[in-house]
Amino acid sequence: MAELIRLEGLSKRYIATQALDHVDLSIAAGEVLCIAGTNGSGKSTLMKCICGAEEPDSGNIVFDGHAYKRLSPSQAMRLGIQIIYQDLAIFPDLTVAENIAFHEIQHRKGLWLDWKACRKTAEDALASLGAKLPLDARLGDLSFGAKQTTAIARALTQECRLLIMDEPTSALPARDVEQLLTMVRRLKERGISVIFVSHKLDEVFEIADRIYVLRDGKEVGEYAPADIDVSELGFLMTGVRVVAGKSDEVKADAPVLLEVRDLQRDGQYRDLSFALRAGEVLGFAGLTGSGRTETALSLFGLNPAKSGRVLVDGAELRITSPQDAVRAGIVLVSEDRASQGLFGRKPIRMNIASSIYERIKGALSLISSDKEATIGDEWVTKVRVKTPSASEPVQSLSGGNQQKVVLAKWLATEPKILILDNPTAGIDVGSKAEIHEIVQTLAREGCGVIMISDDLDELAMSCSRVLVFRTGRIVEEFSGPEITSGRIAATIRQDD
Amino acid sequence: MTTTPAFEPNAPTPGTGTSWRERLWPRGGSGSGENLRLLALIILAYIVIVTFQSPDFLSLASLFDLIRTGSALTIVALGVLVVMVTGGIDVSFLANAILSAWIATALSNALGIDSLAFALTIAIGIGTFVGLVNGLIIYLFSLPTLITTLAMQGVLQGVLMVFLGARPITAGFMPSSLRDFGTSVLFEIPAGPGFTGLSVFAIPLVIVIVLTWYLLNRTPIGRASYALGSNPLGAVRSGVEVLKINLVVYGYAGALSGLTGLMMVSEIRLVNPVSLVGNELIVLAAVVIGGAKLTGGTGSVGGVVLGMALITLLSNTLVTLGLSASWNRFFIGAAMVAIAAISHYRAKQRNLKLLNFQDV
Amino acid sequence: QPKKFEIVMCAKQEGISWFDDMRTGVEDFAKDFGVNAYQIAPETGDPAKQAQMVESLIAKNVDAILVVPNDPKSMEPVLQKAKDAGIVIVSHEAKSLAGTADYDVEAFKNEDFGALMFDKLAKAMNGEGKFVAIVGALTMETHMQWFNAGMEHIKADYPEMEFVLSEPIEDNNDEKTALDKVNEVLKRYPDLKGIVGCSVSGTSMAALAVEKLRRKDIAVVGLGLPSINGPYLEDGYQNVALCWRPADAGYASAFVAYKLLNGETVEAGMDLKRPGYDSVTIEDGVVYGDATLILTAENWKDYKF
Amino acid sequence: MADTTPSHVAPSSKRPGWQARLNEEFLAEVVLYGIAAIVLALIALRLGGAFFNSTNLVSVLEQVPEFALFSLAMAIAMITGGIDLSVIAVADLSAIFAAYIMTNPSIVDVLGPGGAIALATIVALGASALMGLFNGIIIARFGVPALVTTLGTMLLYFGLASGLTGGVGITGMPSAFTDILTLKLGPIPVSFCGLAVLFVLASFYIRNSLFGKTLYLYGDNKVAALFTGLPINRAIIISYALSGLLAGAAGLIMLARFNSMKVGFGDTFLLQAILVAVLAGMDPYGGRGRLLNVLAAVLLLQCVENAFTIEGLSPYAKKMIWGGLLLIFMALNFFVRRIVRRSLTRAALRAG
Ligand SMILES: Nc1ncnc2c1ncn2[C@@H]1O[C@H](COP(=O)(O)OP(=O)(O)OP(=O)(O)O)[C@@H](O)[C@H]1O
Ligand SMILES: Nc1ncnc2c1ncn2[C@@H]1O[C@H](COP(=O)(O)OP(=O)(O)OP(=O)(O)O)[C@@H](O)[C@H]1O
Ligand SMILES: [Mg+2]
Ligand SMILES: [Mg+2]
Repeated sequence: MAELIRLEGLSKRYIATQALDHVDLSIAAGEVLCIAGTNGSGKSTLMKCICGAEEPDSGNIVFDGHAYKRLSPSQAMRLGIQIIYQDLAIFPDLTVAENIAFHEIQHRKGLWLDWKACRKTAEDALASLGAKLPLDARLGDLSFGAKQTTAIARALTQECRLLIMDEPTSALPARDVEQLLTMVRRLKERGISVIFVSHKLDEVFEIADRIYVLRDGKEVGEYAPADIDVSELGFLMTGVRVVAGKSDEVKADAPVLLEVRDLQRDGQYRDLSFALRAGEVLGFAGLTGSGRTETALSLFGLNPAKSGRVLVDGAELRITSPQDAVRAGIVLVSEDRASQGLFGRKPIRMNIASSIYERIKGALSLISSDKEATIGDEWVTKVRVKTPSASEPVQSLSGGNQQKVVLAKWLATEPKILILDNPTAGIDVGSKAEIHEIVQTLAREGCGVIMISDDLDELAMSCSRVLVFRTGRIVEEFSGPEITSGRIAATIRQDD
Repeated sequence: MTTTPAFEPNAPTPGTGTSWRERLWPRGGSGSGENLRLLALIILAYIVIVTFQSPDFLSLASLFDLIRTGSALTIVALGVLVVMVTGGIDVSFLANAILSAWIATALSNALGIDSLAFALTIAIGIGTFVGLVNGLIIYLFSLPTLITTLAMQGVLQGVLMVFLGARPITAGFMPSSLRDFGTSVLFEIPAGPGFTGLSVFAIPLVIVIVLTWYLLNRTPIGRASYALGSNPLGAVRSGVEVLKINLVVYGYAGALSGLTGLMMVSEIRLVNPVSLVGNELIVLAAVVIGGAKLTGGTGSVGGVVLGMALITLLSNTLVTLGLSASWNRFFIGAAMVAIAAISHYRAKQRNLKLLNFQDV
Repeated sequence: QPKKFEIVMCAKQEGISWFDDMRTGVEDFAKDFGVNAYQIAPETGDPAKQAQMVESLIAKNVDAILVVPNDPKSMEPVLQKAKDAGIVIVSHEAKSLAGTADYDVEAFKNEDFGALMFDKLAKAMNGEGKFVAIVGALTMETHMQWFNAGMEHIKADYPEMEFVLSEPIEDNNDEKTALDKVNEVLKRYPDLKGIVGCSVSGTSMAALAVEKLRRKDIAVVGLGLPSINGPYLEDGYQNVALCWRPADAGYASAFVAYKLLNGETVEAGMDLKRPGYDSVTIEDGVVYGDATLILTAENWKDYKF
Repeated sequence: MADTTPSHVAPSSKRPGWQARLNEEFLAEVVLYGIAAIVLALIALRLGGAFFNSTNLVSVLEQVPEFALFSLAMAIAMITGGIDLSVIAVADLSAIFAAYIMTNPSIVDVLGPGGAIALATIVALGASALMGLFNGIIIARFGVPALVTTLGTMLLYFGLASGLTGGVGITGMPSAFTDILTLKLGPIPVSFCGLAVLFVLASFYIRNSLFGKTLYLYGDNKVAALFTGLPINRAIIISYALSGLLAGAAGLIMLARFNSMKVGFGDTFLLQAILVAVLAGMDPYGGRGRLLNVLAAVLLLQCVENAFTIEGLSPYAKKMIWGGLLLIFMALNFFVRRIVRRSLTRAALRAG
């Protein structure tokens, strides 16, 4: 196969971190290269350097035999390098068709935009992906999957020779993932090279022609998927052997912390009844739109239920705001940590202490900065956030470490009930294991945990009981040894 | 592969419709269509009230009056709209307007050129230049637009008064072509003992309305402006050249400022360098009442025209209604708060249902 | 060598021709008498800013402050403070400050000026018909004094004339507002026969609106400046403009301050060396000149302000 | 369970303390005080003793209270990423209420002058807090952007004030009221002392209390603030009420200064207050800036203003210089941030 792009000794440094350290890499036309590495190993930085969003400090990018010191975004685009970012560069206020035909609109000649031609372009792009979307809908009103399909379709409207996908699946539920992988295979058939970054190692093995492993900005090696297995890859990435542990059994006489009876909210979920015992990790499985996030938000006071009862420690509670929830000991680690969980420009210690201001405030609601610093430093050590100092802004951390900060923020409140919504999406195997360990420790200490996850292995491993949601209802409950990813998957998909 | 329901919209999606038409008159959806309907309703109701008070009001003459009095500010408001679509804001436009108009008039006098075309060229040219400077410095230093243009307003007034030593140019010293521009009419109809005419201002008004609509909806730059306002980072990553957009958008707003400046001075036959500045907020009010969001990505030509129509109506019927001018601002403020509260509240509720907490 | 007095005029607003003309008067005075006299003003008509400027002048310890206040009442405390600091204060266009300031200088008695203005209107309307009046704002003391005196004069001498509104129109001294209001009135009252403007903006825009309708039958009379209202007088869309010369008022005010600084007294009949102020009268701390200027199509070109 | 060796570093002093302090907030302060030093040096060169004498400096202190209060109100709104365009309107309207009460003979008869002053103060402050509260409710509950809300309510409150008074000024406050501004503590006006104490307390409280931290965090990321269970709605509403209250206090000071009140008094302060807040390093996008710097910026600008009056220069030159200063300030900020970031990276590279 002909070589399409080669990176020679690419380095990039941010103030405190060497994000890339002399990376050499080459990709052939029509090849799917997966890049694996822990959070903060430099994957996104590498992608950004290729597509021109960041300027490397040194090294060359050789594309089609031409060497470039750096690329500008539009230059990269002209060369046929397309990137789909984690947070998708889509425009919520424009329609689907416009979003897809965006490049065509931007580069059209003549005085009059040919709207019909644009729609045609959009239709064709979607058809080549085998997807269908309402072309005239405002994209902001559609689901994440729709947005992602739109972004991919847009990349295809232009001459695309290299498509970079940075963690495209971390926010996608299993079914959409399959669809996405199918799309990638189609691209490959058309001779388009793909760089695929993902923390879901099974996907990596499913799709990759070659796996490139990065650790602390340095190349660890290149491997053919046939030569290694998942646990070997995990070792290569992290340098340690990750051994999956199983959650403990919960004693039947453990006190019930949370009881939900006939909870209902029209269009989202109905007839929800379940109980959560101390020390239990209760899993919620289901497809996107099955109502799990909605339920979690309801318990957290952000999406009040229309009817039904919520009992905490046997007493009925009306939870209408996050304050109510936190006061009742219910906390939520939400799906979208960047926008919902973190204050990007604020120091790590302030992020952590923010959840317990109410508790540590003194006279006149004053909050001692010493106390804030002590608490921040303590938790940074406890959950092992990788940072030079707890006074760094949290946005300088990698995804996994950011997630640990969010966890720490909530653990600091000593919650009774911890709700985790896809807590390890986009998190590397090492950090994932650490997060799981934290969760298990917490459960052992008597906390009740609800874990929503699209990663069925994760559910199977962490949970003592799993509830399966389908179209807003609980349709099945598994507990103990019944919990296997296969059985859950089968139930999720019934009458599909 | 079959399509999966996950790709369907969450609910029957409102706001479907050909997007181009939507920008002039959006149908529901993200709230702007609703907003326009609400606005049209308020205007209608108000017209009914005024007509009830003074039956003569419902006439072609009133429409002509509305066009004459409102056209200059509507034009500059359309410039502000274009800026606001990109997520920016411009409050230097009236300082720019009077600067351009003064220089154009003074230059016409100094060179002894008595030509409307010359004055227009100079005014629009200077307006555009100032706009380009705005766009450039905002881009270069990635500055907040409100503060930058506010500072620019002071700088422009300073340049005019201190460097150029501007003094009022009165009717007697205005080029006659400019004097006549403000009073010319396209055609006249009898009204009362005299007659009333459709002001020539209708021509620039219509041209600018069409041009703005075209710019926003039929050009790459216009679509990129909506994109930029909608998702700035995403737009940059999609290869949108922010500098180019900034220059076009602020330059266009500047050009319209120049045009407006010249229209306003020719209308009152007086180039008073200390006038105009201070009325920016009313223009912003009109744009916002018309449904443009400060965060960018939304706003329509139709909305601005209606918003300005409402404000012009409110202030131009006070004598007819026998109201003291003292209450004028009260009504504009009340209309603005009410309309903004209703439309934002609805958008907020809708977004909360979609579990989008952005406008908590 | 005697100390060079510092006399500062704090005018209403910077950048308008009225006060530009006044500045020439103040500067002429400086030249004629060898004092350090100059004029400052805030950029807008905000009384708060004007008061701040006077504060700074007090701190600078100038010898005399001349002031044309935007809002006389609001200047009272700061002027009192200046006076307590031993600074000579002379106001203009603010009779109500006569008690606070050492003297207030007026070009004429406002009652006389108002009556004269409305009399000119009545003459132009042949003593009959509907008319309206425009003021800067209902709260502007001088404008309202002219209006009230004028209305009394009309009621007494011209019973055939009808004021169609309950109160005068306000234009906030803004031309665009004035023009829109006048147009609205002309539309509402098609049989209107006269417009009298107490603000320059009101008068000139009334003339412009009438010119647009080409209705020379509507009389336009009021406060006006040669530079602004001249062309309308010339074309016959304005009948008469009345005013006084700001430069002379500035000169006369400075003169009064100068006399006080020199320890002289200000007395009736003295000559302030400017036309109309050659033999002033004094009443309750107000120095009155007789400096009314009547501009017509024939004479407006003689004046350059 | 997972067997991981911590490749993680506990918080350590890997980065020297001075580098951690080089955050954007601190850099903005450096630029502000740098500009202040240069401007004051220029004034000293040009005017010398004519400016730097005790009378003049005291006069500067006497003049700032209302301007400083408006700027403080603006800065508080900016912490949350908002803005308050209604401050002047709130000040005027509430001072008009106070003026009505103090000049109403029947109230003065019943309560006596002292009682009338007390009542007027309470009513004015109460009314201003209510107006601010209304702003806050529209912003927090209805989700209307602050700029739009306060632009609307600015027109609304101004309209109400001019409608109620017909635009007429109200004069003749009791002298006990107007005298508050003449009180002095040694050479320093009491009003300024109060102001300084207020700024120190406000600055400290806003940075170190639950309420203040909520505002800063909201300014940084409002959705995260919501998801953290911070009392955001309450904090936003209170912050605008507080802005209103400060504006009301400024209104009372203007009332005392002019012994009269009329719609539009002080409206030049509006844009100046925005400029001062930004110059003081308040991030208009929210989440950053120290209130104490606002007082410094206000004093700086009042000095410039004073120097201009002393020089007899055109106020438009001043306007231009203000605008120019602000643009220079923001551009400098931009460059300083970039240079510091670069040199830190370089230093780190050198260190390996
Ligand atoms: N703008 C920035 N400023 C400072 N440091 C940064 C910046 N962007 C990234 N970094 C740092 O560079 C390193 C590499 O980050 P990068 O985002 O490339 O990691 P990644 O491999 O994509 O991680 P993840 O799997 O979490 O997405 C991290 O330590 C991160 O903290
Ligand atoms: N196929 C679908 N049909 C209708 N609505 C959908 C569909 N897929 C997603 N949605 C809606 O999209 C929104 C966001 O999806 P999200 O993934 O948060 O849903 P969810 O129920 O929380 O799923 P999950 O439980 O997997 O987190 C929800 O309001 C959901 O109702
Ligand atoms: Mg990444
Ligand atoms: Mg979900």
